Amino acid sequence: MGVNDKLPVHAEQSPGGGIITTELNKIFTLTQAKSLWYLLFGTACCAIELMATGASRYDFDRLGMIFRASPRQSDLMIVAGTITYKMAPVVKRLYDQMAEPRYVLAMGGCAIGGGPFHYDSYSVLQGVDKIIPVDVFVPGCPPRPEALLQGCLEVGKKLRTQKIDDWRVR
Amino acid sequence: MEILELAWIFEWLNENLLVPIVGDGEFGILVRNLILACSVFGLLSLIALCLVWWERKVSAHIQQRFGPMMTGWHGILQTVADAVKLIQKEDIVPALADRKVFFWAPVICFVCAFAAYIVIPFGDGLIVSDLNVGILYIIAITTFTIISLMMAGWGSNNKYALLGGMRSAAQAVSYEVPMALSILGVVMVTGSMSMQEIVKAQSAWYGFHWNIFFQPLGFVIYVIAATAEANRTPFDLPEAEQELVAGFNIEYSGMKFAMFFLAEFVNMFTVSAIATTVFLGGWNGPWLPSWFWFLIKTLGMVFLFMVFRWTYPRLRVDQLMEFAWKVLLPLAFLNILWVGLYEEVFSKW
Amino acid sequence: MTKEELISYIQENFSGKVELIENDMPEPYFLIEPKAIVAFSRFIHDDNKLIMHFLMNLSGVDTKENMEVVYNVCSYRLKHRLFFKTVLPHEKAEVDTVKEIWAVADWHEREAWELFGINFNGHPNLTRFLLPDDWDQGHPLRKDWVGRDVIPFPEGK
Amino acid sequence: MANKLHLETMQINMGPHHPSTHGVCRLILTIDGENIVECVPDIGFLHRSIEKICENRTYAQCIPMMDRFEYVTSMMCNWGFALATEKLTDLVVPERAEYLRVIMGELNRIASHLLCIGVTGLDLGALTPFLYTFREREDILDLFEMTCGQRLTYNYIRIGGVSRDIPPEFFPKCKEFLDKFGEKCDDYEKVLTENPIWIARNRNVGVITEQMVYDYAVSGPSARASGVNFDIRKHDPYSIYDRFDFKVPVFYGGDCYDRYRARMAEMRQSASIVRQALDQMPEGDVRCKVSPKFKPKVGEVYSRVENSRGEMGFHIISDGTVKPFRVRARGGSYNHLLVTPEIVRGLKIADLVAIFASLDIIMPEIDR
Repeated sequence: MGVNDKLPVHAEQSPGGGIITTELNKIFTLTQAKSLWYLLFGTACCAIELMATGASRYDFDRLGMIFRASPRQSDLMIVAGTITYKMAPVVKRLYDQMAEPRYVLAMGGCAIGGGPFHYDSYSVLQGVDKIIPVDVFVPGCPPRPEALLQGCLEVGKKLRTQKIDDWRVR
Repeated sequence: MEILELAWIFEWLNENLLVPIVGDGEFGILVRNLILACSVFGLLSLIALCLVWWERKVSAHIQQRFGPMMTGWHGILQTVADAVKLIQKEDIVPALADRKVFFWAPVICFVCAFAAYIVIPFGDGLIVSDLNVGILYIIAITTFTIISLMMAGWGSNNKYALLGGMRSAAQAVSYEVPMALSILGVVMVTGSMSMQEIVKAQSAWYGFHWNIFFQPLGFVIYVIAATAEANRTPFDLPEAEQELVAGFNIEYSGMKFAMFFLAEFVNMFTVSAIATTVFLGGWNGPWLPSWFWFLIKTLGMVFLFMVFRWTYPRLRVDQLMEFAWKVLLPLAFLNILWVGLYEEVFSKW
Repeated sequence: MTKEELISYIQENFSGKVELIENDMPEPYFLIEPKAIVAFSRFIHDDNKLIMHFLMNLSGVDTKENMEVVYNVCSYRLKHRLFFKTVLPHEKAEVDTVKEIWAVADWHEREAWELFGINFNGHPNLTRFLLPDDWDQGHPLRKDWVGRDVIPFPEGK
Repeated sequence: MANKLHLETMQINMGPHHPSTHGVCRLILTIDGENIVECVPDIGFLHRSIEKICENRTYAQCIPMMDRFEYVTSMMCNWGFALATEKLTDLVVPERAEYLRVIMGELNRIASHLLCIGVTGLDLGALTPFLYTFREREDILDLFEMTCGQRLTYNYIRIGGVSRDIPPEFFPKCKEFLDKFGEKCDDYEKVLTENPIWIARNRNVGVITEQMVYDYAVSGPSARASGVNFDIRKHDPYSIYDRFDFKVPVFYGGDCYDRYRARMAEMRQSASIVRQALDQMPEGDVRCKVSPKFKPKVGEVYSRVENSRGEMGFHIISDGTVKPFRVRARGGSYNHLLVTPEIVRGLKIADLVAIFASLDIIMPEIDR
């Protein structure tokens, strides 16, 4: 994975390598947190709220987040909206196409646990964490843009605690 | 004001640092050019980083929002954060992709974007090597980036990328001709193709004898063709987000995508640098040092290209080619006719 | 035309058997046998006193004993509306398609087929389009349908 | 040429995940170079079985379900469902509630048109109008938040009236929005309407003829852009629309450009309706007494409402119990997506994107 898988190994062998990797950890994860490019992936009502968050009043660009249409270049997948059984394989394939280190933010009740369609629905997947690992849940139906921004900052905080070659473990 | 002209630094370094160590034989010239190339490469990548940040701030303020604010003062370090993050990304090569073509596409794009800066005069004497076929060399080199886009389109084995690659080929073919013809008008006036000559020919009237005043049509044609060359809206069809998801760079992630991303901004800077050298009198200008004039004019042109991007919708492929062949080309011939007429008739009075 | 005029006009001019259903809605409600559907639709579509061009809605209904297909039509120019329905046996529900008359019926009928199991003869492509391709639990909107992983709504609140 | 050039069409998925399909719709395109030979829509990616859920809910619980049926103008969905249910009962909605419904419905129509125009600009490459239209939309969402606390799915219009009265500071804020909205519309006109590239991309693209409007029951601004003066507020008036005088803008081009102009003109009409409703609104209570376990008469109704995307019809069959026996909702986009393959044959991919955006197709109405 880019530089991250070779660097820690060589750094540790060199004398005083431990300090280098911890410092490197801080810097690398800080830059990851400061420039999370999110995948433009909205299915239902939360997609409208995602667009409103991208607009001028609650601007995503302030956090350094720009939308990328292709999964290869994005590192945060905001699952905004209801995932039905017909859509589930598509979500799984999109997640697999994303480049490591990748994170998932489940936005809205439907992505967390089926939301208003939890009962009596024969075609809604009860929560996106049944198919892909989710890092941050943002409840609400749809959640307010401030809640979504808070969720993105939470992804940044969680990301700062990880080691840069952590993806092999996960 | 001679001190501020930076040309003397290179002469001084050359005399007492380089020549005694390496000598000015074959090897010496090679080392000298290598150092010059590295300095131009460093300067350009720094400028490209600032352009990326500047584009995001300009677009934000046009759209009444703030743009990057969280990294450094007003998001100054945002592009550094993006670059370092992109280094860490996993480098994915699609399974059925054509590996060699897929690998070499960003490399060619990156190299050609910088190759054009050998002949661009940053200031009085500040030029890597003053070829006497300077402008012809630039027109040849800028088309290489289009070849790399087609390679990217074909190499990533993705239908959208293929469409993006084909579109970039069509666009380049149709906009290369008017661009060359509009520059031909200037070459006719200056009589030589070397960039320094073109700039020196515009230094009359205290440095305001610019070609734009004499060939305004040529300047307009050049700007339109340049937006198409640099793949900027309204001609950004190769990577049209809404139609082709991400156009040719759909399968690129991590460092390869960063090379494409950086090359696009360097291209924009190249195209506006040529515009200033050819039409806006290069580094001519009163009082201020020459390289400062060059920088101001080029950044002005870059700002113009940025404003284009955030105001105009995108053209369709057939409209794009129709506009090039049916409108720009006849106008380019008209411009050459006007320059010929002006040369023969008016300047003789 | 008002409700009474519509009823009288249709009962006189339409050749087939038409049965009126009492309802207090401002538009008349007819019951047509399945065989006469296409003839009735062509009549109300082409007759120059009716010109029912708009097929607003075509919905399948499962009334436990039998299946019904309800059509709502309206005329844009003459500003009047019409309900009519057919009653079909619950197990083998079959009716002719009205796609040639109203092109919009294509998807309405496909949906009724997919969710209710009502078969429309002569429909060009009665294929699955709302449910996932590997759907094997029959027709979900039927009253007697029980889903595998459907969580029932907690009663008694 | 000795042997004939072997030409092949390529099949491409404008798949469920695509920046320009609003929501999740998959268009299977067979293309020859850039020209589209065949376009087959594949829907069902947002089929959330709203109809099955509504059969197991009381009428009051169905209203939030209907919010999610069409989430861009969910006021209209509440209104449509409440109207259909009121026809099955002999409830009399108080005057003030009727006026509140008209105000909220028209404001929601303006917000929906703003979103449509912004996203159409986004799809054609002009990224800036999207930000401008969303700035006005945020003001409208503030008004909604002031009345019912939610920005997108309001659950405000209930059976028998409206959930709560508007706060006193609603009037000045709404008046101030209406005053500045007129010249904001002129701003959008300045940026887009005379833009030569915008005209080149939209003029004569995706022409819907009058016969197609009848065959496919196209309604809403798309029908009014093809010369069919069909607006349910005038054609089959419901609620108190006959007390306001407003024009229905009709254009005769039938292409994307006229649909855009129809939406722009319609927004101004809706603003004038809201202004008139604010002036004529009487005092009084906002909801007649309805118990949550209320049972309508046995019967069947199909009532329709003029939504921003076209005619939205609710077909409710009630068997006298607390829960509806069968609920069938149909939105305007259902027919517009059916028309798309007809009008897109032979055009370019870029035109398909323009047509898709101008027809204002969103997926929940189609998949339910």
